[in-house]
Amino acid sequence: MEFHIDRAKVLPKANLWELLEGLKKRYKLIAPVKEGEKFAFREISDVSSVELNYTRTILPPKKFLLPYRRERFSYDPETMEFKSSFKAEEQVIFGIHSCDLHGISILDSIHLKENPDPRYLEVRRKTILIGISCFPDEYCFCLSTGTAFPDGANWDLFLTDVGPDYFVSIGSPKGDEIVLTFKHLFREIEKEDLELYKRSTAKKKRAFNEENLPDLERISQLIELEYDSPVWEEEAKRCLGCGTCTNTCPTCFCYTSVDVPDLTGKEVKRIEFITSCQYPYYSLVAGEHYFKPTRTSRFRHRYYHKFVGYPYQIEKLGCVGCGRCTAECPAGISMVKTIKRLRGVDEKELREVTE
Amino acid sequence: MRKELNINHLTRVEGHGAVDIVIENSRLSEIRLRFTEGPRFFEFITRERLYTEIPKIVSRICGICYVSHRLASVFAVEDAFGVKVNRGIELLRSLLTVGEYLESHSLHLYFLALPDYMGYPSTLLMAKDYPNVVKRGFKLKEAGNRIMKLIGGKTVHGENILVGGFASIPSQEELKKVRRELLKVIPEIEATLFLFDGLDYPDFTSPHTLEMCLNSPSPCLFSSEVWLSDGTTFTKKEYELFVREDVSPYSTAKVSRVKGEPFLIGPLARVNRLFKEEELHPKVSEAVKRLKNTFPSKNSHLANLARAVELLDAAYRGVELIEELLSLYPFEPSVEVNPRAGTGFGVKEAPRGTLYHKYTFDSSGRCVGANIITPTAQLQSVIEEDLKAIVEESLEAEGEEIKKRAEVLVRAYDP
Amino acid sequence: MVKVGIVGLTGCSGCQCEILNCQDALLKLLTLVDFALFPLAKDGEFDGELDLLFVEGSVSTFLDKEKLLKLREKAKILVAVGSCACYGGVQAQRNDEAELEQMIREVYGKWELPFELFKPSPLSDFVEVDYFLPGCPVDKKQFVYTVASLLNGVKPFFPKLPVCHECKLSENECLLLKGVPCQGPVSYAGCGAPCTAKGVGCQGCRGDCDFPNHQEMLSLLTQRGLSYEDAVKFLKVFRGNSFKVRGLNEKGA
Amino acid sequence: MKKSLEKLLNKPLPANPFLPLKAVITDVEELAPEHKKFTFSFLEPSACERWSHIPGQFVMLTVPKAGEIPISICSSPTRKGVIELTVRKVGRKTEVLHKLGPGDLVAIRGPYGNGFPVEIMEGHNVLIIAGGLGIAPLRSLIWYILDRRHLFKDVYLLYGTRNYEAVLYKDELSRLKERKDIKCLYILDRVETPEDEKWSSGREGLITELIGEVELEPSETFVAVCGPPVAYKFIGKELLKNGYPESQIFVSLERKMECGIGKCGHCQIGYKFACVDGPIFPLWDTKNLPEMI
Ligand SMILES: Cc1cc2nc3c(=O)[nH]c(=O)nc-3n(C[C@H](O)[C@H](O)[C@H](O)COP(=O)(O)OP(=O)(O)OC[C@H]3O[C@@H](n4cnc5c(N)ncnc54)[C@H](O)[C@@H]3O)c2cc1C
Ligand code: SF4
Ligand code: SF4
Ligand code: SF4
Repeated sequence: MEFHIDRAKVLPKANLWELLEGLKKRYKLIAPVKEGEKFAFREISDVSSVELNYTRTILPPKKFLLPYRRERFSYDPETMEFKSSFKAEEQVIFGIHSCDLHGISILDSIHLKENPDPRYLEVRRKTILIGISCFPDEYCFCLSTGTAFPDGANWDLFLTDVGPDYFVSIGSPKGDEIVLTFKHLFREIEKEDLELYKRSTAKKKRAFNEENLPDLERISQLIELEYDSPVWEEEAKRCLGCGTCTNTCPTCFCYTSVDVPDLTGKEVKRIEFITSCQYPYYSLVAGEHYFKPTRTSRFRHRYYHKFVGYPYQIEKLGCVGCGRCTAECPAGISMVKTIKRLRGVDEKELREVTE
Repeated sequence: MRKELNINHLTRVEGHGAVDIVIENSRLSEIRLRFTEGPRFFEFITRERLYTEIPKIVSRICGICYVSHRLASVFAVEDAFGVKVNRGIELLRSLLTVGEYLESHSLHLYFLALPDYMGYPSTLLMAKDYPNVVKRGFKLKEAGNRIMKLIGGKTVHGENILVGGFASIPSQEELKKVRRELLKVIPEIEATLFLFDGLDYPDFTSPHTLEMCLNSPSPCLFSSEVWLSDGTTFTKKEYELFVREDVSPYSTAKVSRVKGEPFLIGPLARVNRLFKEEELHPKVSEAVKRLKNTFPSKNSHLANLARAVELLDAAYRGVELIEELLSLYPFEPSVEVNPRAGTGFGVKEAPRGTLYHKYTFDSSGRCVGANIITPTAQLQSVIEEDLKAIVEESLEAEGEEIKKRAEVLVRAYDP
Repeated sequence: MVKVGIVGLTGCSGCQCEILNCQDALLKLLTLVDFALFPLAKDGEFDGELDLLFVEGSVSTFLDKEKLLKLREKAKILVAVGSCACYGGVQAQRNDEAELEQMIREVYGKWELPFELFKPSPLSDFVEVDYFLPGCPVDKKQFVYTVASLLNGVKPFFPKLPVCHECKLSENECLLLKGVPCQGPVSYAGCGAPCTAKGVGCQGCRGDCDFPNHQEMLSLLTQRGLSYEDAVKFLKVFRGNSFKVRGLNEKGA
Repeated sequence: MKKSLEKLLNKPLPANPFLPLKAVITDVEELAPEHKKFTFSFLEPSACERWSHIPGQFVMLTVPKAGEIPISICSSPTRKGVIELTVRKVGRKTEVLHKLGPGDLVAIRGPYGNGFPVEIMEGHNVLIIAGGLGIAPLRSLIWYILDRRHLFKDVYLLYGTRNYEAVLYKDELSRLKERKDIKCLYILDRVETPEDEKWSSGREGLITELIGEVELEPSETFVAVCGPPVAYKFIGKELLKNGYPESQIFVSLERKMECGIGKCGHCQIGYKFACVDGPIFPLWDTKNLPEMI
């Protein structure tokens, strides 16, 4: 019996490089590369530098959709004529992990639903997202946030490593087009492939260590009920307020805008730069009044926004469990541990329960 | 009749200086060069600090020749701890010096000295009439800045110049780019050389008899041996035996003498030595043959031309350094440093002259004593001698003219 | 034409040098302003009113002080440029550790000097300063932005973000996590984090960010091999004149 | 791809919501020290026609060279063709604005925010409580109500300021005192000069003192409050003490804002955004929105 599904294909691993070469010829190709001990999404000039087995990049691929510093407009202060120099490029972001795809999905909700931002929409349309499967390390907790697997939400292709091949799920007509363009590199699915695919999924699930996973059941309620918990202050004591947690987060989107006049005063640029709720000025209004005056209030706000704010605004958790905020925190503050402490489960106890 | 001439603020010099001249009955009765800049207690603030902090702190002695201060202190610390760096690190340090010379010398030539000879109060104001000359000044400076930024991290006070080497080193591609840029500015430097050869320097013979610099064919290459024009050489450990410092009765800088004499240091001394010892870089030698001025010279104003000669030397050295560096890749960016109790010495040719750092550390690597002798301090007495001579030659002239001549002279030293 | 002054007190001239490195801006400015007073690059004394005055360096001598007071009277807007002018600079790092007399003795070997000195101090100890542009040296982009804003009659905007902000957004590997002492989390950004990009920890040359958490910074530094004392000294190199470990961050707790 | 996303991605590009409209300052009135009222008109006549807003809404005003600031609209939508904004000089951008005069160009986008629930308020009593600059957005509401007076039952205005000098819209508010269809109670922090005396009839103290004097049936009354952040706690407490239902008390909140349309994040109050979910919030929300007041 011939086995056939249209929504997926198989890409033998050896063919991947040719696919990347092909993509690079047609689009700006962005993919993870190794830098020092860490990884980063970069525009690729040599496909052999693409890193397939990476854990997490320092910054999420968000930076290619929402640059950290961008010009909203420039204007002539005499005539008040506004000009936008915004240009979107056709690009492929290759090698995105499931959590980051979900992160993009959250950005989609924020920038495309209410008051859609045409700039984001244009970039988003011109961006092809190709995901790749991954295995968790000690910081990942996407299993808890429900983002460990791509759920067909917003990507074009997704490659699952099934041993000798990639099982390629097709998520959009654009994804389909790519498969068609590079037909010769793909083959049809056979029954065994599907088996392997299922197995790899199960394997990823098993790779999580219970100890590293927070319990996110009714998390909004937990955060609200524990609003006055001493845990916040205890954790915040160690917080440097450096903003690394939000700057590296795939779902954080806050920015500040400033008008920058040039020397002659003939042109003013309105610049938006990414910022963080962990910075005191973030909530500063006239009269030197800080709405989040203490380190504790700023620290708590991040959790509050992720677990209460996002669900209210866009009906999704604001955290996709990528672990960046924990892995990159210079003070070693862990999101998972804070949540566990709020739940009142300390690690020793937890071990006793599981043993 | 008594005439007092005061230059309260020397302009277009990096530090703060003043000159007081007293002429009585048409005879010079008193002359003083005063450095009025506040002391910054470097020998004090380095105390109790870990050796890792030293280069960073002393970097701030001078924002124009910070590479030299940093390196001299690094040499001293490494000397104290018995650290030997690898060839790659040494070459990168030399390349940094190339950057420093390009920036410092072109800053001095184009922005501090040139207006004197072109009749403008400032190079910036020359931009309208001579845009290309001004742009060339900026371009050369920029070439030096790029090298310092690439290796050190910043154009001024780059923090990546450390005891034991560097935290990270440039890639081969980046170095190749620097080489291309250096090759591109060589014609600009040659133009500079001829520009400064053609200037109308006042006729002047400095009364000094002694000149001093490190025994090395280029200020971008390092040496621990000091050369004196009377034939003496000594090592960096003996520096304080030869160069004696005294607190000046009127200047915040200390005054130094060698064998009781004022002595010349800096570009003119260095270039004079190269000519005497016939050690000029062959390519520079070719260019220099075409100049109308000749070295060795005792005309202090020719320090400016000497700077231009050194610019050319720096560019050629830079290209050669990069070539050797590229052949060494990959190499370790730093070597291990294990502090131990002891004293170390470091000497280096800073753009304006020889520089000396000495530190003593306790066993945990904290500084317990420091001595730093800067070019400015060493230049004080020779400049004063020169001033005396030039004022005596000019006694007939108007007060303003005397002041002007004195200023141009001091500026040639770039104190 | 707008009259601009750039002068140095006691410092290394590095900031003025950095200003001279702003080639494009300077060439443009030449047609827009009159650099009435710029002793490093221009002759002539100027005694008139200045619209915009940039002062580099700390106040360490009687002469510095006189000059500063006089200039303040002439200047409509006074901008402190560089960490010496803003905080006192490296030369002020041990102000709290010794008396002036001891400092002078250690350097000059004697106490009586022909000039009057005091401990290196920031400009704001003597005059009102309108804007502060710290950094050792000052950052070129910030300088140009400040000039552009002020020429346009707008105050420049400087949120005091920590250096980590610029460091992380440049996607550098975090040095503290690699075990390298870095002051990024408590230092005022604006430099673009050039040091951490080279793998050198931030040295804190721009002073404190808003509500710095010095306590945690110190404990992180001690975990990275510095003794508590050395860690304090490390933080003090550029903030010696204002640094107090306890009590500085009441608002931050 | 999910249907919802497909739909979003396939929509035609929307107009750029950040693009403001050119407007010209037609009048500037100095209301009190540091407080000026600016009147604007759009350059494009059709934009004037199209403009409408709800009392309590705000605009993002571009102050040339300085930046954008959120400012409440203090004119009433019932008076077509003009936009009035009252601005206090507090910092970088407002300083520059205060230097502008008639004929100068600016740019405006909006209106943004939810505004007061005026339609629900119809048929009820309205109690308006203003502290200091808080009178600005409430002025819009006052005129809205007075211009459609028949739709509302009894109306009260309580207004507290530092002293007479700081009173905004002095003439206008004096005339309101004369009117029969609105009851005005004014109070000052300090009564020192004869003018102070005259303005508040000698009343000195906090605005909360006035609440007890309002003769309205609380359950039949909607309350609109705007004032400095610190005042809300006390005013809220006093209102509740007097029996006004939490769900009928509306406060206008101020936060830092950079976009006005829920993108920049600065204005978050708990899980809500002041710009799109506010700036008008029922007092009931204070229970759910930590850090609200
Ligand atoms: C919905 C809303 C309505 C407002 N209505 C009025 C009004 O009718 N009249 C009036 O005078 N003011 C009003 N404000 C406040 C006004 O926006 C700020 O005073 C103004 O933005 C300050 O700008 P600045 O540049 O002069 O001050 P800055 O120099 O930038 O700072 C002064 C202070 O204002 C704060 N601030 C800066 N930017 C903003 C911002 N975008 N939003 C809020 N605070 C900011 C700063 O944190 C700082 O504490 C309103 C604010 C909001 C959010
Ligand atoms: S909150 Fe932390 S773990 Fe969650 S998505 Fe953001 S960076 Fe990742
Ligand atoms: S390297 Fe330093 S500045 Fe950069 S993120 Fe880490 S702690 Fe912050
Ligand atoms: S990273 Fe730190 S030391 Fe380096 S320039 Fe910036 S503030 Fe100064």
